[in-house]
Amino acid sequence: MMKRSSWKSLLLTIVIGVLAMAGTANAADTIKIGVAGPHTGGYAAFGEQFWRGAEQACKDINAAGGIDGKMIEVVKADDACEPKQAVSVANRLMDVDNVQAVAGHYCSSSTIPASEIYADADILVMTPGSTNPKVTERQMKGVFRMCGRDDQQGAVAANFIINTLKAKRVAVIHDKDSYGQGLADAMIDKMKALGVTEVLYEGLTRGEKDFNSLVTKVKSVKADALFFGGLHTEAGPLVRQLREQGITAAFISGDAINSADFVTAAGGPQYVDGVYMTFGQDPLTLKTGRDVIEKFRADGYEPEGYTLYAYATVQALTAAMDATNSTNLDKMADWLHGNSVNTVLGEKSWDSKGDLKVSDFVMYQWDAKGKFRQL
Amino acid sequence: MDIYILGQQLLNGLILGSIYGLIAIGYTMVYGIIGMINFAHGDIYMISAYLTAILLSLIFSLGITSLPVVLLLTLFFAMAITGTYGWAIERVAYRPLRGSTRLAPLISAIGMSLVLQSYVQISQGARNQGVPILIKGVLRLGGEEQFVQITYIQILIVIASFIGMAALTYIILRTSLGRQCRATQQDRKMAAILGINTNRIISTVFVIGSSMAALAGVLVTLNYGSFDFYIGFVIGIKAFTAAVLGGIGSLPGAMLGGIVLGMAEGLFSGFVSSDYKDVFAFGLLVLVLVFRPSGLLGKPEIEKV
Amino acid sequence: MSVETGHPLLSVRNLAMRFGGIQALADVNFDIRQGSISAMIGPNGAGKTTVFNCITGFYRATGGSIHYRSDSHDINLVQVLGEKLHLKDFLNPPRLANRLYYKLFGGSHLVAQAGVARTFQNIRLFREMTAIENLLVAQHMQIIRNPISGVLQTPAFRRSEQDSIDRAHIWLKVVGLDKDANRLAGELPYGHQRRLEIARAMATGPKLICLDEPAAGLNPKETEELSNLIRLLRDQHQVTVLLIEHDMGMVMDVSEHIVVLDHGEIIAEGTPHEIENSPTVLAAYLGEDYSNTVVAPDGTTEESRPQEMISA
Amino acid sequence: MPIQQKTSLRKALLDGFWSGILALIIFGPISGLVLKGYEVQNELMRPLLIALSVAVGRFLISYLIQTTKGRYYLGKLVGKRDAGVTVASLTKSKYQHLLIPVLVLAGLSVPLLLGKYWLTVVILALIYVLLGLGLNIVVGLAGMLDLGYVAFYAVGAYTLAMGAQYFELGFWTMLPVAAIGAAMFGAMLGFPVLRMHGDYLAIVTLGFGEIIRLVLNNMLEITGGPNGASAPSPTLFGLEFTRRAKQGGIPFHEYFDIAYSPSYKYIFIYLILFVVVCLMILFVTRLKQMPMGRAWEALREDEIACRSLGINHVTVKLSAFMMGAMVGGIAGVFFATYQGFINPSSFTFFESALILAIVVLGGLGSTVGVIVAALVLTILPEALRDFAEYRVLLFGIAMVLMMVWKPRGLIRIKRKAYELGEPTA
Repeated sequence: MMKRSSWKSLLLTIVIGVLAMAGTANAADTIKIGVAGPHTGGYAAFGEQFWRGAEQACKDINAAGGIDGKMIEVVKADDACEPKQAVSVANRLMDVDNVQAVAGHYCSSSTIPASEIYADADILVMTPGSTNPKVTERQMKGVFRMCGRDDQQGAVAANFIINTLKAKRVAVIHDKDSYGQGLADAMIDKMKALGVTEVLYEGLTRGEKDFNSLVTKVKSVKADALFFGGLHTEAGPLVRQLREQGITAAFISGDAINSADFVTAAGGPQYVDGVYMTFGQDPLTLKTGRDVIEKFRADGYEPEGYTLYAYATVQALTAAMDATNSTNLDKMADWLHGNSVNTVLGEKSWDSKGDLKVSDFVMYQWDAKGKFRQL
Repeated sequence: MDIYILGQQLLNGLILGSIYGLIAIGYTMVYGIIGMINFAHGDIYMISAYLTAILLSLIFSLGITSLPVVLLLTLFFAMAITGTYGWAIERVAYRPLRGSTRLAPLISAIGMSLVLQSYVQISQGARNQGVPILIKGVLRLGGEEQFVQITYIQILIVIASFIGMAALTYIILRTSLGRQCRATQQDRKMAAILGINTNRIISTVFVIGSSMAALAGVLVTLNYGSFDFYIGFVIGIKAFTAAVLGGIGSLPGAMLGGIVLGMAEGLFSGFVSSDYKDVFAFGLLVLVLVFRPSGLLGKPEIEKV
Repeated sequence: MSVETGHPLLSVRNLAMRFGGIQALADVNFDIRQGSISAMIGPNGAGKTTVFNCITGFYRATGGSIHYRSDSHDINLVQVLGEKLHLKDFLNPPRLANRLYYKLFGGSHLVAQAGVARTFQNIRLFREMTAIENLLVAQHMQIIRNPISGVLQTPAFRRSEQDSIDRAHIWLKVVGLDKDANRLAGELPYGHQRRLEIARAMATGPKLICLDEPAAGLNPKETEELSNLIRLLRDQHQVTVLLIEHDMGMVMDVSEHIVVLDHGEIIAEGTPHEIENSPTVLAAYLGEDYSNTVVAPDGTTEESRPQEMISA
Repeated sequence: MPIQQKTSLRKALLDGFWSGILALIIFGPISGLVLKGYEVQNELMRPLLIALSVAVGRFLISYLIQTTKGRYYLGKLVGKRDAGVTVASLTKSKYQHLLIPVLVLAGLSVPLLLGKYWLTVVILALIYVLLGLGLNIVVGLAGMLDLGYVAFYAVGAYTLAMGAQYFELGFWTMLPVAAIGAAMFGAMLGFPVLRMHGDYLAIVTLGFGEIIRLVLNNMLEITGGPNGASAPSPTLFGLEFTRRAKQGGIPFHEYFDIAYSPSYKYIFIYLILFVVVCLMILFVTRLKQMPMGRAWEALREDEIACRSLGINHVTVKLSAFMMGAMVGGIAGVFFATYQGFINPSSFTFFESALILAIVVLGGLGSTVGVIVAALVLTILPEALRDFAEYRVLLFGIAMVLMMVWKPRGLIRIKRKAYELGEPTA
């Protein structure tokens, strides 16, 4: 049956496996925190933000003496925003890296399957960026988030569109992904409660750049406001093509366009002028955040998007470990439910589901210089 | 139905279709000559987008501001460098596989596509990148409120794609290089016996195909203004679909396939649902192939018994 | 000789074939008698292979009929390929149903299943399969091919497999290839490949076997053996043989009935002796098409012709 | 005898020089000039280093292959490029019949040797073995290029999830349902397109794969769209492997009164999967020696000859397509149950490409090859995790290198030899 060459190949496989296993030694005197996010594939930019934030937090905490003298260590895990890889890295974090807590997963579709594995291993997970309500709606004790929920965010956006902008004809576009579509649906729900029905509801394909047909369609329904649920990579070309076709409707989007890359993606600051977005309280306005931001800038890195969320997540996890003096899921979860943590993003506390008690979504507006400010 | 909206949607489809067509030409040429699907072609296009931004910034820093000069220099260098990419990829990943199974180069191409993507991601970062607006201006037909419009850069794209297609068709049909290409395509062994350096011809085709991707890359990047390391994948699959729709191996077919696909997508997403536009596009492809098994302009395959 | 005694196994009537604007076959009529060895000759481009392809179901004739009468049934080989639908069919539901059925499920395989086997001008063996496997595939339609009994290896299935292996072995012996049973077909010498292809066609259990230039590329000794093989097939295995051949020596030697084709029409038909002395045939051969070839008075050509590259 | 030739230093130097220049052109702009907004940042040392190493590498290779020893090794490499098929010898080695039991025992003992993480990696690898075996039927045996195989994988996975969601059916009921469903689906998709040839078939199947994914993504009300759907775990006669019972049964660890471990679920899935893979290997091996499998291979070799032998090429192709689809569906069920959650992003074109790579790398048609390739291609990316963002790059390079090294696959195909006694008839 088997020839010699097939034996050789089999041997190769085994050697690869053994090498990989051997490469993971374990040090007991550090506390390990897994940082999971996409580092390859189309969402890699967000994984980088996570990692930068978590790494800096780790450095700062260790510089301040660690947790009871124990140093913390962050472990990078790449899930490429694929459920398959998310499950794999989750198991790896549990089994090979033996982390004591996880800050992680960006895509909700990664966080959901991975959190099952963390729960099985009695490990607490806090996501800096998964905003889909389903993440915390599954009655799992050890799942927290550092960010708001799409429904909260959508409600803020809907209020703003209807009550402040007084828009009557609202077009809604999403990117057919769990974040974008979830946000768009949440916005529509709230808008309907306020008595306005959308005039257009369409999905676009992630990774494409040409939305001209969609834009012409927006034009044909004579919308006076356009809400987009999706990421800056699509929001940029969309708003540019909107303006190029002479449509002046207000453009409103969610927290995922909060990045200088949005301006690049739009092809220049003149196109993002006037764009509204929902986002958490600006860390720059908080006293706690300023020092940290300065540290990032000193390294030549602009802490944008989820960088500070990841930073705050590591802060919250270590705070819980510090206070309970353990890495036990139950103890940590109970503590987080009952106490608040002073993070780079301000004072944070969690409700029984693991969501932030206070959703601090507010509206921002971009200006012609490519900067945004709170309204 | 609003005539302006319809007109605009047709125009949108035409522009998108021209872009597909430009990239599809590369697929179709490579397929024509060695019968392989070059999955790395979309990533060559992506590389050329990065080159556009890099070259523009270099040229501006040299103090050249005359728009035509900037444009031509960018185009020239981008095409030259991507041409080198095409040559090197063929040399490294495909040539050693010549004469083995038909599927081996296909897998090698998929591997190459991964390599190019992650190479760019590692060197340039995962972030979105962009280029400043170079060509401003728009042509509008109609009144203040109602109009059909096309920007200058979009006009340039449509013109360039047709010129590109026509020039290549001319080269293939009329020049000595073209004759050697066609000979190599029909019977590589015989062509080699007749003294044609088939390896060189195949390399040349890769270089030409890649430069066409660069032509598309430069113009499209200037049009949309932004890109990332992942753009090659989606547009690559679409362009390949266009090439097959038009009849793979046929240059005018690639253009026609691109425009049909672009129009179909544009009109469907404009008037029916943009959620299902890709379903519609692929459905159209299946339907065309069921009734015309060699695509719109492809030569029907004769079964030799 | 049983030429005169057998009834017509195959009757070709008014066969016409048109490729685009080119009329490849105009109005071809001939019969093949059961148990005979017949040959079809004619200059290059005369339409011999086209007739062959029509008979074996690889081309759908544009006109006429090919009736195949074996002991049990009489079928029109043109019809089973799935004819074009006519407007009139919609008035005649059974006819329409029949045509639709063949349109969906018809094809050249039905011709082969009826009992017409063939070989090809440019050998078409399953090159990466062994010789014996080639013969096993040929018996596909005669053995148990239910996947479930195969996976479970039921006794009936095993018996059927063993039978087919035995039959394959017999055929390999007939063509003298039993030593090569477990060699890859593509690695066999050319002459062996030719014989294997004939064995493969015979393994389908045909009534009529059509050989497309079986002697092309063989040396005189191998051609001689081939002639003997063809006779043996007819005499011991009760099969009717129809062949296309350019080697006039072999044609005259082996066949009992010859059809001469030129420009898509039959120009002569008869026994080898009649054909030899037919002025029309000589004219066709020595005319514009074959002026460079000398046909000896006995009909053999002196120059071995290069193999036709493109089928007529 | 190799002809003694003087090694030319000059030629090697020139080769090295030109490859260095070429590498500079290729790597220069992309890795040397990093975009920062609309400006570029000078990182030109990087391409210089790359170009230098390329030049040195090329020089060394160019120089070494001119030496006798170099030519010897080159000859060894090139010499392997012979036909990919051989025929097995009739005489079997002594240990042959021992081999399979040993392998099965080794396979069964895997959960004891590996930790949970590597166990999950092996489960994933086995799922890819299944996928590879299934696609191998379509591509390797029947010779139809299918770039949308992931469609059937998705159908299997979603059948399990949807069955659990809407009809409350468990793993064991849905396993055969998914297999049959996927096969039916294969027949439905296959029938109109099987008359197409080669690459047209490839692009149409690619289109089908994309259509399935898009439809799953768009039908939010039914499939959950991008939010995905959860899938149940397998149970052992009603015993569940979760910490708390979810499907109305009793948790395994409570029933046996042992401590809970998350590994139990994976061990159980692994064991079922292992048995299924073994059965599938047996199934495929037998198929190959059955009329159906022989007809598939014959069809790959020459469709026209098949028709001349009375084989209905459409039904034979359809049977291959359905059989492949069925195996894909089964793999999908295991994927969904292992994952516990599925969404359309697991069923992209890249997945189809990976499965195809397994089949081609395995050696088109070789069962052992598929197994080895599946193990290599799934374990390799996990093993490369320590290289972080270089992982995909290395994986791509490995794919190209393996193809160049062995274009006909890792394993050469061995055809069965038939023993011929004296015929009885």
